Amino acid sequence: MHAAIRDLVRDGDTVALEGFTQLICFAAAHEIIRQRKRDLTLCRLTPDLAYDQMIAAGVCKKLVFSYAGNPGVGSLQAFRRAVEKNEPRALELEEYSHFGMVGRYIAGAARLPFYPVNSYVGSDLPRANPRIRQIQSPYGDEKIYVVPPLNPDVAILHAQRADKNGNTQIWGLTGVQKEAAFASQRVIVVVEELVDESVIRADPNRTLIPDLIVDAVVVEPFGAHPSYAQGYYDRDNAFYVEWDTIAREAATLDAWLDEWVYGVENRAAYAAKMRARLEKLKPGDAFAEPINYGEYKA
Amino acid sequence: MHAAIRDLVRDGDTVALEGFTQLICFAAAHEIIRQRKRDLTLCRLTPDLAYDQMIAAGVCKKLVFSYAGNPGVGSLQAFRRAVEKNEPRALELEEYSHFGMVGRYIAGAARLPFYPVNSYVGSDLPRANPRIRQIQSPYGDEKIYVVPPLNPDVAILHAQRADKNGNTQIWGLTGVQKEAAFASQRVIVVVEELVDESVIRADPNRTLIPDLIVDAVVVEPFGAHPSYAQGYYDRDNAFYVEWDTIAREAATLDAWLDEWVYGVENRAAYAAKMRARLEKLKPGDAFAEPINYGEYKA
Amino acid sequence: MNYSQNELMIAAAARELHGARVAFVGVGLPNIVCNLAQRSHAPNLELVYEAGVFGAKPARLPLSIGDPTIVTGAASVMGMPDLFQYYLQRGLIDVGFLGAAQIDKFGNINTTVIGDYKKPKVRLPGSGGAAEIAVLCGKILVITRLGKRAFPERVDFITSPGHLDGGDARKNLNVRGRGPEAVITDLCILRFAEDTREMTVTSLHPNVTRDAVQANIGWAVRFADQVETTAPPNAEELRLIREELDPQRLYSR
Amino acid sequence: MNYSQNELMIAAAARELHGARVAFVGVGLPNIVCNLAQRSHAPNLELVYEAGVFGAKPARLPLSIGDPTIVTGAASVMGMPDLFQYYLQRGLIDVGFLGAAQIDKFGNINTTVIGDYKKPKVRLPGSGGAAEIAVLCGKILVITRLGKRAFPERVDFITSPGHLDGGDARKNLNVRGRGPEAVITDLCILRFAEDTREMTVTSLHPNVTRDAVQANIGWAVRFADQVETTAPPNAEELRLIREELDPQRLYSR
Repeated sequence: MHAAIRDLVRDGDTVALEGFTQLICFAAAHEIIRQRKRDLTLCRLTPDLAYDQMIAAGVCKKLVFSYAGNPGVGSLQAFRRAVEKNEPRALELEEYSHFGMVGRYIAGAARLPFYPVNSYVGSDLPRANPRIRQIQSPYGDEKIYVVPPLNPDVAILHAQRADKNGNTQIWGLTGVQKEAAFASQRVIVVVEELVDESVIRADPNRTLIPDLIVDAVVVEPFGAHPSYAQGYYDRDNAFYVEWDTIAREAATLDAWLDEWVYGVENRAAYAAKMRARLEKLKPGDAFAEPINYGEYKA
Repeated sequence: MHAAIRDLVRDGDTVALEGFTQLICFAAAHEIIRQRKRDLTLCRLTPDLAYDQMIAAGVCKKLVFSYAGNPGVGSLQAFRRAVEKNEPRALELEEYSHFGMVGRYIAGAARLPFYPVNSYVGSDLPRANPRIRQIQSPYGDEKIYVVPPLNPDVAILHAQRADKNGNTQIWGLTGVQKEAAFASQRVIVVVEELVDESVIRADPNRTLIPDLIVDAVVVEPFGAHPSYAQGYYDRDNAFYVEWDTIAREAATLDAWLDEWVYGVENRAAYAAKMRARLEKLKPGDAFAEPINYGEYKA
Repeated sequence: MNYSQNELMIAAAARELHGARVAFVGVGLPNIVCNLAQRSHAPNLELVYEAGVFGAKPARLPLSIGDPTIVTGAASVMGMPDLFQYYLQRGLIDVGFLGAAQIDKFGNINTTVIGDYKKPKVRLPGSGGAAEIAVLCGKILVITRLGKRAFPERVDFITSPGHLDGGDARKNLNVRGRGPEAVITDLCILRFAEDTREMTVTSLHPNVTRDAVQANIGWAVRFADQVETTAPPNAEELRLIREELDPQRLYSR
Repeated sequence: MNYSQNELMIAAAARELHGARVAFVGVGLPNIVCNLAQRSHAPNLELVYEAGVFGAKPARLPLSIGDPTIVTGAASVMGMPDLFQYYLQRGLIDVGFLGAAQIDKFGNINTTVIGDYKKPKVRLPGSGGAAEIAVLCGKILVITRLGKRAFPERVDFITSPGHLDGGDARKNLNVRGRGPEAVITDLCILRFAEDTREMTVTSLHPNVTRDAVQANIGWAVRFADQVETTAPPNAEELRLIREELDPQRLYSR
């Protein structure tokens, strides 16, 4: 992880860590903080705790987003301080709805000049963000809003498993992981497990991200904690609730960063320090029935 | 199948039987011929043998398509007779490329007024089909071609398996099965196997078509022969080659329809008559490794 | 039987889903409401989550709208492009159930900022999927606690359009869905007048006075000609809330 | 060593994939060519099929571009929207390998009609994915047998644009890909002149005369200053074609 972030994330870059509720790569966010990256434009539908931490650490210059809350808990306190009080620094905002962000990633991945979404009618969002525009259909009177493509310099995507080349499989909520990967110039995949290429190729319909666009594969078990990885561990909901308290004051937040980010060398050290808590998050088993692709040789 | 085609396909309807190379629902095409449906507008990226047979049988008034060939063999002879000689009747054409048809189904499924595709530049296709139009991006000078939505009255989609409610799973080539289903007013799903709801729900990432949009579920083992069903049977390539000979003369083609379509009551009778041939098409096993979704109760 | 105002609100909101086939489940209170409906009077209600889930059968109350329990055992799980385009924009969702930081006289919802957008007094989380849920679902139900700041005459920012300026304003913009139908609060239920589209109290919860309601609304609120009394939660609803859905009492205390 | 003209054509075409990372495999001859390249000099060549496959490792020669053998053991299999948008339109494909019913002096390809579009003499299958492959791949390679009807000075219908009217015509239209680079036939190899973009014979197959080539081309074809002689297929290429890829000799007789 150290090398991947060092080599592929540069000061001033536009960076997307995606993963809707699950597979949020806290391991990468913490490494970005530890390496004191600066002036990043951070993109994400739901800037969650990982982004609150990066904002608090002064990594982030601008946020491109659609929902900046602590999901199921309330507000993101560091985000609020940055927007309401410019602490620790001013935060530029470029704001959409989820569908708008989804459309931006699709357009980015497909190299389209814009993407049409039937939303924003009657909303004040287009007034707040002039990049949300309206065009006319060439097949009738209908007008429709469009959003511009989003093409990050780097996408960092957590997944259940990949092979060493970077062919990556995700199940459960896949969010915009695929679109963010194809939209970006560089891609870092972080996985719970590295598996043999034969495991991936035995179920190619599950491969969302091909090795072709992957620049680095990093193995980080529990790399998405306190978010979750379907089938591997549950969300650490208690931490999401605790964060609301930790983040209310800059001082307690900074102390937390000192202990859990700056104070640990890497994710393995974090996981070791967190071990008792992590072990409680393992779910029961619920296996899919295997399917037959058939062998077609002759 | 008889009841599904009787109740859901009406004379004059726009009908899409999709499935790219695999899962082409010949069982439904034959039932449409047997029930002597008339004046259908038939949509499909690759009008294949099933469409050649429907064209020869006089079912089809208009074809919306992107590649009317016998894949890997050559031309579709009944299609050519219809276009070149108006036999057995004139055939209206609305022609796109694959990407254009893909875009039309996406727009239809997403209820978008148009869909942008970076294609057709320098091609004569937009001159042949004025529904392919160009619009201007609101974010710069770029122009891009767009296609209009395709919203068939009925989609007929073959699949490996579904539950009795219509939740449908497909693996291998999924083509535009999902988009065609969501684009259409009515949906008939035809499956190799009916499975318990628990089998579907044990692997929800594989469900492409939800029961919500399905009007009828029909079980027809070997219903896609002579095309194939990944993991169930191989393509009967010899038949694709034979068809080139059968279809060269209207008389031999009509004799074939008499024997294999009008002359059999239903797909079960066809499969029984074809049994020796079908048994040779079974592939070897190549199972995917099962994945764990995890049980999240507490 | 004893029950809290929140329990009553949740149970009353769940009953509003009577007859609905497919509900889009918003973050927070709507989550417990839709799960209660599925476990009580509406076992065939299909739950759709913007996270990419159709036909969820949560084994526990989802802790968020992206909880792993909405995936395991669901009918279909997909990427967000498919969910937003092929379900929501396709018009397959009968009812969108939303929360609201602020909601005004005409049902416009603000979850973006209190104060000026550029220099907000309070920065709220933003739209999420609400801006499109508000225009693309067949109708909208809202659940939120009553309060003067939460119910201003005009919201500071329209994140998710309701009936805009009232009357035919929404129809004139060619918005697809019919918009807000009811607002379920901890004190009363409000619906929108046929002609003016103004929010109107149609049902008071037991022992709640008109004055108590008016004291928590930022404009002179209208009351329907016939104001009903909201039915209290029944024993089974309370059991489901207390034992199955919210044993930690995060939503229902 | 004995070999057929078709075997030579296939082997020569496969060698054109030297250095390519990702090839978009067209229907017919391109299929055997790309599979031969993967099994001989280019084991890391990634095969992309419009059917929705990236990284195919076919265990047999695919009978069509949607054969089940391109699925089993592939790196990734997806719906066609993803393949066309996120791979092809995204610009991930180095080389598109196409066949052609007709190809003209500037590499424009016709697979639609012979004669008038509305009243064709011969109705051909149409574009398939060729119209977009022709504009979105980094470059295009074409394999087709030489013949006067197949090589007219101008095609009856441009299905897939080559260099259009030659010169800068393609660049002026802002087409993304660089267009046709080589045409491999059963008698010779042709490339496109740097300035005029006119198709030019650069290599003759062994024992093929200039006259034989000209007799099969519908315009006065140019020959490069230095015309090479195409290297014959080697023993391993012939073994792969005859034993593994085309034992029934459908393409290579």
